[in-house]
Amino acid sequence: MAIKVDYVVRETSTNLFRNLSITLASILTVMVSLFLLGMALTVNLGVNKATQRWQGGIEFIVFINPGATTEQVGAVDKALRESPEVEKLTYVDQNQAMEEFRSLFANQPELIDTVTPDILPPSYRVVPLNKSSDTVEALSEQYRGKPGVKSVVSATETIKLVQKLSGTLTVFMYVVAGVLLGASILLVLNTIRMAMYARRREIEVMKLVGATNWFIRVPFMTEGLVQGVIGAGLAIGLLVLFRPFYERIVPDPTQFPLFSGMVPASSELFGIYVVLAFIGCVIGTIGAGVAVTRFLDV
Amino acid sequence: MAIKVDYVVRETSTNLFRNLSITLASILTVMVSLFLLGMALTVNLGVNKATQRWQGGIEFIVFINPGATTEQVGAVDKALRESPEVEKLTYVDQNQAMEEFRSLFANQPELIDTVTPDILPPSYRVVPLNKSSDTVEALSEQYRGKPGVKSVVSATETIKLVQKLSGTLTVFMYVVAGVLLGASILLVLNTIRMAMYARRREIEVMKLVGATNWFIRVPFMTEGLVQGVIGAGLAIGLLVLFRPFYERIVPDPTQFPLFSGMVPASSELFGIYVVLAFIGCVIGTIGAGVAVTRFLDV
Amino acid sequence: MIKLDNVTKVYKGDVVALRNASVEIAKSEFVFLVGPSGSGKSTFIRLLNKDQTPSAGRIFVAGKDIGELSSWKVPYLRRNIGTVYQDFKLLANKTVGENVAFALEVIGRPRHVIQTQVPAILDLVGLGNKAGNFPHELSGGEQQRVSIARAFVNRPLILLADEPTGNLDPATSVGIMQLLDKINKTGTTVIMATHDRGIVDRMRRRVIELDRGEIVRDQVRGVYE
Amino acid sequence: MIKLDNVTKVYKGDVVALRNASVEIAKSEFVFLVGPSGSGKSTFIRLLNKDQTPSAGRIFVAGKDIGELSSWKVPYLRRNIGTVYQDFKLLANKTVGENVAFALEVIGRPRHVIQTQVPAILDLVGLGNKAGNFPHELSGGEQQRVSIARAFVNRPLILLADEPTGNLDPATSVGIMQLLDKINKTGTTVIMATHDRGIVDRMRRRVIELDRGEIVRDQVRGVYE
Ligand SMILES: Nc1ncnc2c1ncn2[C@@H]1O[C@H](COP(=O)(O)OP(=O)(O)OP(=O)(O)O)[C@@H](O)[C@H]1O
Ligand SMILES: Nc1ncnc2c1ncn2[C@@H]1O[C@H](COP(=O)(O)OP(=O)(O)OP(=O)(O)O)[C@@H](O)[C@H]1O
Ligand SMILES: [Mg+2]
Ligand SMILES: [Mg+2]
Repeated sequence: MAIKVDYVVRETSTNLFRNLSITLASILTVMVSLFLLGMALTVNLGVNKATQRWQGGIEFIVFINPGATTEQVGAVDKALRESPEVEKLTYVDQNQAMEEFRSLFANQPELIDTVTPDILPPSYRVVPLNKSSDTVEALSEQYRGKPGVKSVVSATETIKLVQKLSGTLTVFMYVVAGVLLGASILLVLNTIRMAMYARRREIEVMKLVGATNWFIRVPFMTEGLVQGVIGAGLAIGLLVLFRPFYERIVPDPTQFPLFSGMVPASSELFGIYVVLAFIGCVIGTIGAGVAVTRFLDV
Repeated sequence: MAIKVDYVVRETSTNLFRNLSITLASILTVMVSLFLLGMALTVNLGVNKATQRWQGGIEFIVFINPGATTEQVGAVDKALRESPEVEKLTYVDQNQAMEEFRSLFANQPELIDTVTPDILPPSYRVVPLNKSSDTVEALSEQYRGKPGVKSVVSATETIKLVQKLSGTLTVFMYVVAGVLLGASILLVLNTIRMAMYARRREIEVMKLVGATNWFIRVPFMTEGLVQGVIGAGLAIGLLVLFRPFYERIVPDPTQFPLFSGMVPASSELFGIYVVLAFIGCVIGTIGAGVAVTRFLDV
Repeated sequence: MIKLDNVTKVYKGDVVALRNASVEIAKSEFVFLVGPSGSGKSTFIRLLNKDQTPSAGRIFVAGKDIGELSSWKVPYLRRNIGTVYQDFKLLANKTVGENVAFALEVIGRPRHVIQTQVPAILDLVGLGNKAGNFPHELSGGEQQRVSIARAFVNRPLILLADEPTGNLDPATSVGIMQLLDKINKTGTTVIMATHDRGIVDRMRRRVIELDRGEIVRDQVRGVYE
Repeated sequence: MIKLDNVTKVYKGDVVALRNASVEIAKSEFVFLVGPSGSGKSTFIRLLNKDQTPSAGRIFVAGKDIGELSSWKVPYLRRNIGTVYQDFKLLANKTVGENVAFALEVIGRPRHVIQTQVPAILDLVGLGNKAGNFPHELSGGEQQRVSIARAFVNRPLILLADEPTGNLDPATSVGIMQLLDKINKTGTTVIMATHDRGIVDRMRRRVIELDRGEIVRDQVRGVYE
């Protein structure tokens, strides 16, 4: 049986407005949980980008002069490869360096345009066997000043700390966001259930007059969906509003150059927004779906 | 008119169980918001403790040898006081140092017992006029190795970063916790309102039979209070459970000595728990109070 | 006991349910309220326990102007007036026994009084075996009798009954009328709205007839029409 | 049209509301269901539209065993059966007009049909001016007439009426009975539970009498007792 659209629209909006305050509460919770999730995703993205060179235990990087001769490079290469203290070695050529640069400065396209791969230094990323700071220091010192080597950069205490803290922080935010997501599903579910409970006599009467279960269900389901979607929309709106603020609280890149990559680009954020919108729909649908099924089957 | 206790208990528990799922949702939200608030308070407490020596722009500390002669101390004192580059100078004597030590290691009383004020070095906390790292370095270098000076310690990049990040982080957590607290008041309010709405016919009938407003209200108010209290209890329980985990994610003090103070002592946590329990009661009472007032006055 | 002084009740949409009604009812009187559907009988009854407020005029119950009653005193007024509503108004989440007991709990009667009076009154209306059932588990007539039991259980001074036999068969109706008569004889003022010609004609009590909100007849020992 | 085959209905708590009832009702018949309060009249009616299911026995409506009906087909059964419930069962959050229209919306009638039929049927029961009111703004008898209008608005094959005149004065009752008679003459089977001796005795139709769940009398052109 075709349910008329205007009937559904009418019923849904009546219900939404009748229980305005509880509807608001569940929209708010959806919003907060999705906002938190969005923040966690953003921070995570930023930190991963900012520290991408340093992932996987890399303790120092040997940058090669772009103008170095093949022999010079060969010597450095050989020395690194044959060193018994190096556990793992990765070579990043100029094109890969360009890739990295591009992603690090995705929010500053004007910067990317001024750079071509041939001015970027290729580099060796070194994971040493022994990670204590003294031996790392001694090892990296061996390559500093070698012919063809532009510079040797070690992972600082700061970088390690940022990785650790932000790792902890994002896990924490994911957990909180996850709990809140659970809470919001529960809440949408309950809003709908309460709405149905408050109208249980009405529903009983509708059934006695010959309404099918779907005829009764659909407006309630739309109600849940609307709550999820509005909640997600508000969360995205908040994230957009919050972005300048976030960019401001990221430690000043001139003071901490490490953080220049922590400000994500619009395209990356857009991906996050799409994910949030999708989750909003899912929350609404699941919440309402469970509510109507459980209620009408009794 | 005296309302009988057994009547209130009976009605309240019936209501709580009748709407079990919505009751759970609002208890959960109260729990999450209070948990977050508790975490924020804990982290804040820890960071403040860990960085207390470095607050207010202090850039380096000159520790005096406990065995230094009066003349040696006088010379250092004079040099610091007369330096045109020092903006502010604070002297911390051995007793104050002991205080600081006590609060920093409040969670390790065995350590406190082994220390007496006379083995702790007194120190000068220096706020320089010019905060750029080069001049700070040069200035602090002047005192290193002077007679009577035990050591000179500068605020590292790490300390500054931790202060900045944790400041940002706790503000962020306070904001989220605040929003969630608002949401939980709204939620308790709405749970009670929905309960009253679902039972509006009953309430109308009760009034027609001669029940006073308070006779009708009290069970609903108790319901709100119970939700707030249970939510706070769960949040405190979670914080207790979470404590070992939190102590584990605090960066390893042997690697980052700065963080030894970030693990709060039980007595400090107890204060936080009391605050949370109180807030739980307030949430429940306000939520339910507003709900019953607004509903019955119509 | 009860006095209406030029009372008018206009509902929203200009429905005049009662127009310039002036009536005096003495203590211990038994009054039938008759008239076609929509003539204002229920309105008349609901004005007396302040379920509705008049648009004009004054209403006195036990010598007091109930229009002047502050709102926190209304429950105390209602405890002296037992009401059988046309739609019963039972508490859906309480059993029959609890519904009747509620009227006693509200006025703070001790538990042992409740435990003896409730079964007694339920037996009186023939529902001794339904005390543990919920209202939706009862037949229409049974629900109506629960409503009567609740209205009378705390021995009010005034009993308002809005078509208390509308859902009852003639035999049960006779039983209920005998009960109301007995209640009336103990000194309770009874006002009963009804459509039942047989009952009115048999009892021959004071009859007030309403038509489109106006009192068109007030007759001692009257008949239905 | 309707056939009960040895039907028994036992509610929880061993209340036997209907015991071994076997009845056959032909198309276009008009049947009165009488009996004292609690004798099983409402149960009889609620079994026919599957609001209740029998504990034993089989029920056929329009040739189909409704006990075999899968649950998603029940709404379609109910659309062919109009029911006037003893407690009206109106939708509290819809106006009178919307309540009646709902029975048409449910079966997907186009809007223009709804807009002509609803006012027509409301006029027929004398409530043309109350279409915009909510049920709680109506008198008891007016609510009852809304319920009758809703039950009949989609011209069902069968009309079940549970004490449709319980809240109506004698004059209005006569009007409603004339309406039911007219509906019956158009071919609709009408089953009506009632306490109203006058109506039964005047109409002289088939009377089925229940007593404590048993059919004690089934009489063509019968009287109330
Ligand atoms: N709350 C309300 N809002 C608007 N109109 C109302 C309200 N209550 C009653 N009415 C109207 O007032 C008039 C009188 O209603 P009342 O219930 O007093 O009639 P009644 O004599 O009890 O009728 P019945 O015998 O059908 O119960 C009716 O026309 C009714 O529609
Ligand atoms: N849902 C139920 N659960 C338990 N018992 C019920 C239920 N519904 C009805 N009964 C009982 O079944 C018996 C028959 O009820 P029914 O409603 O059929 O009577 P009735 O003839 O319509 O009476 P009335 O004239 O008072 O409306 C009654 O004793 C009633 O208490
Ligand atoms: Mg009435
Ligand atoms: Mg019945």
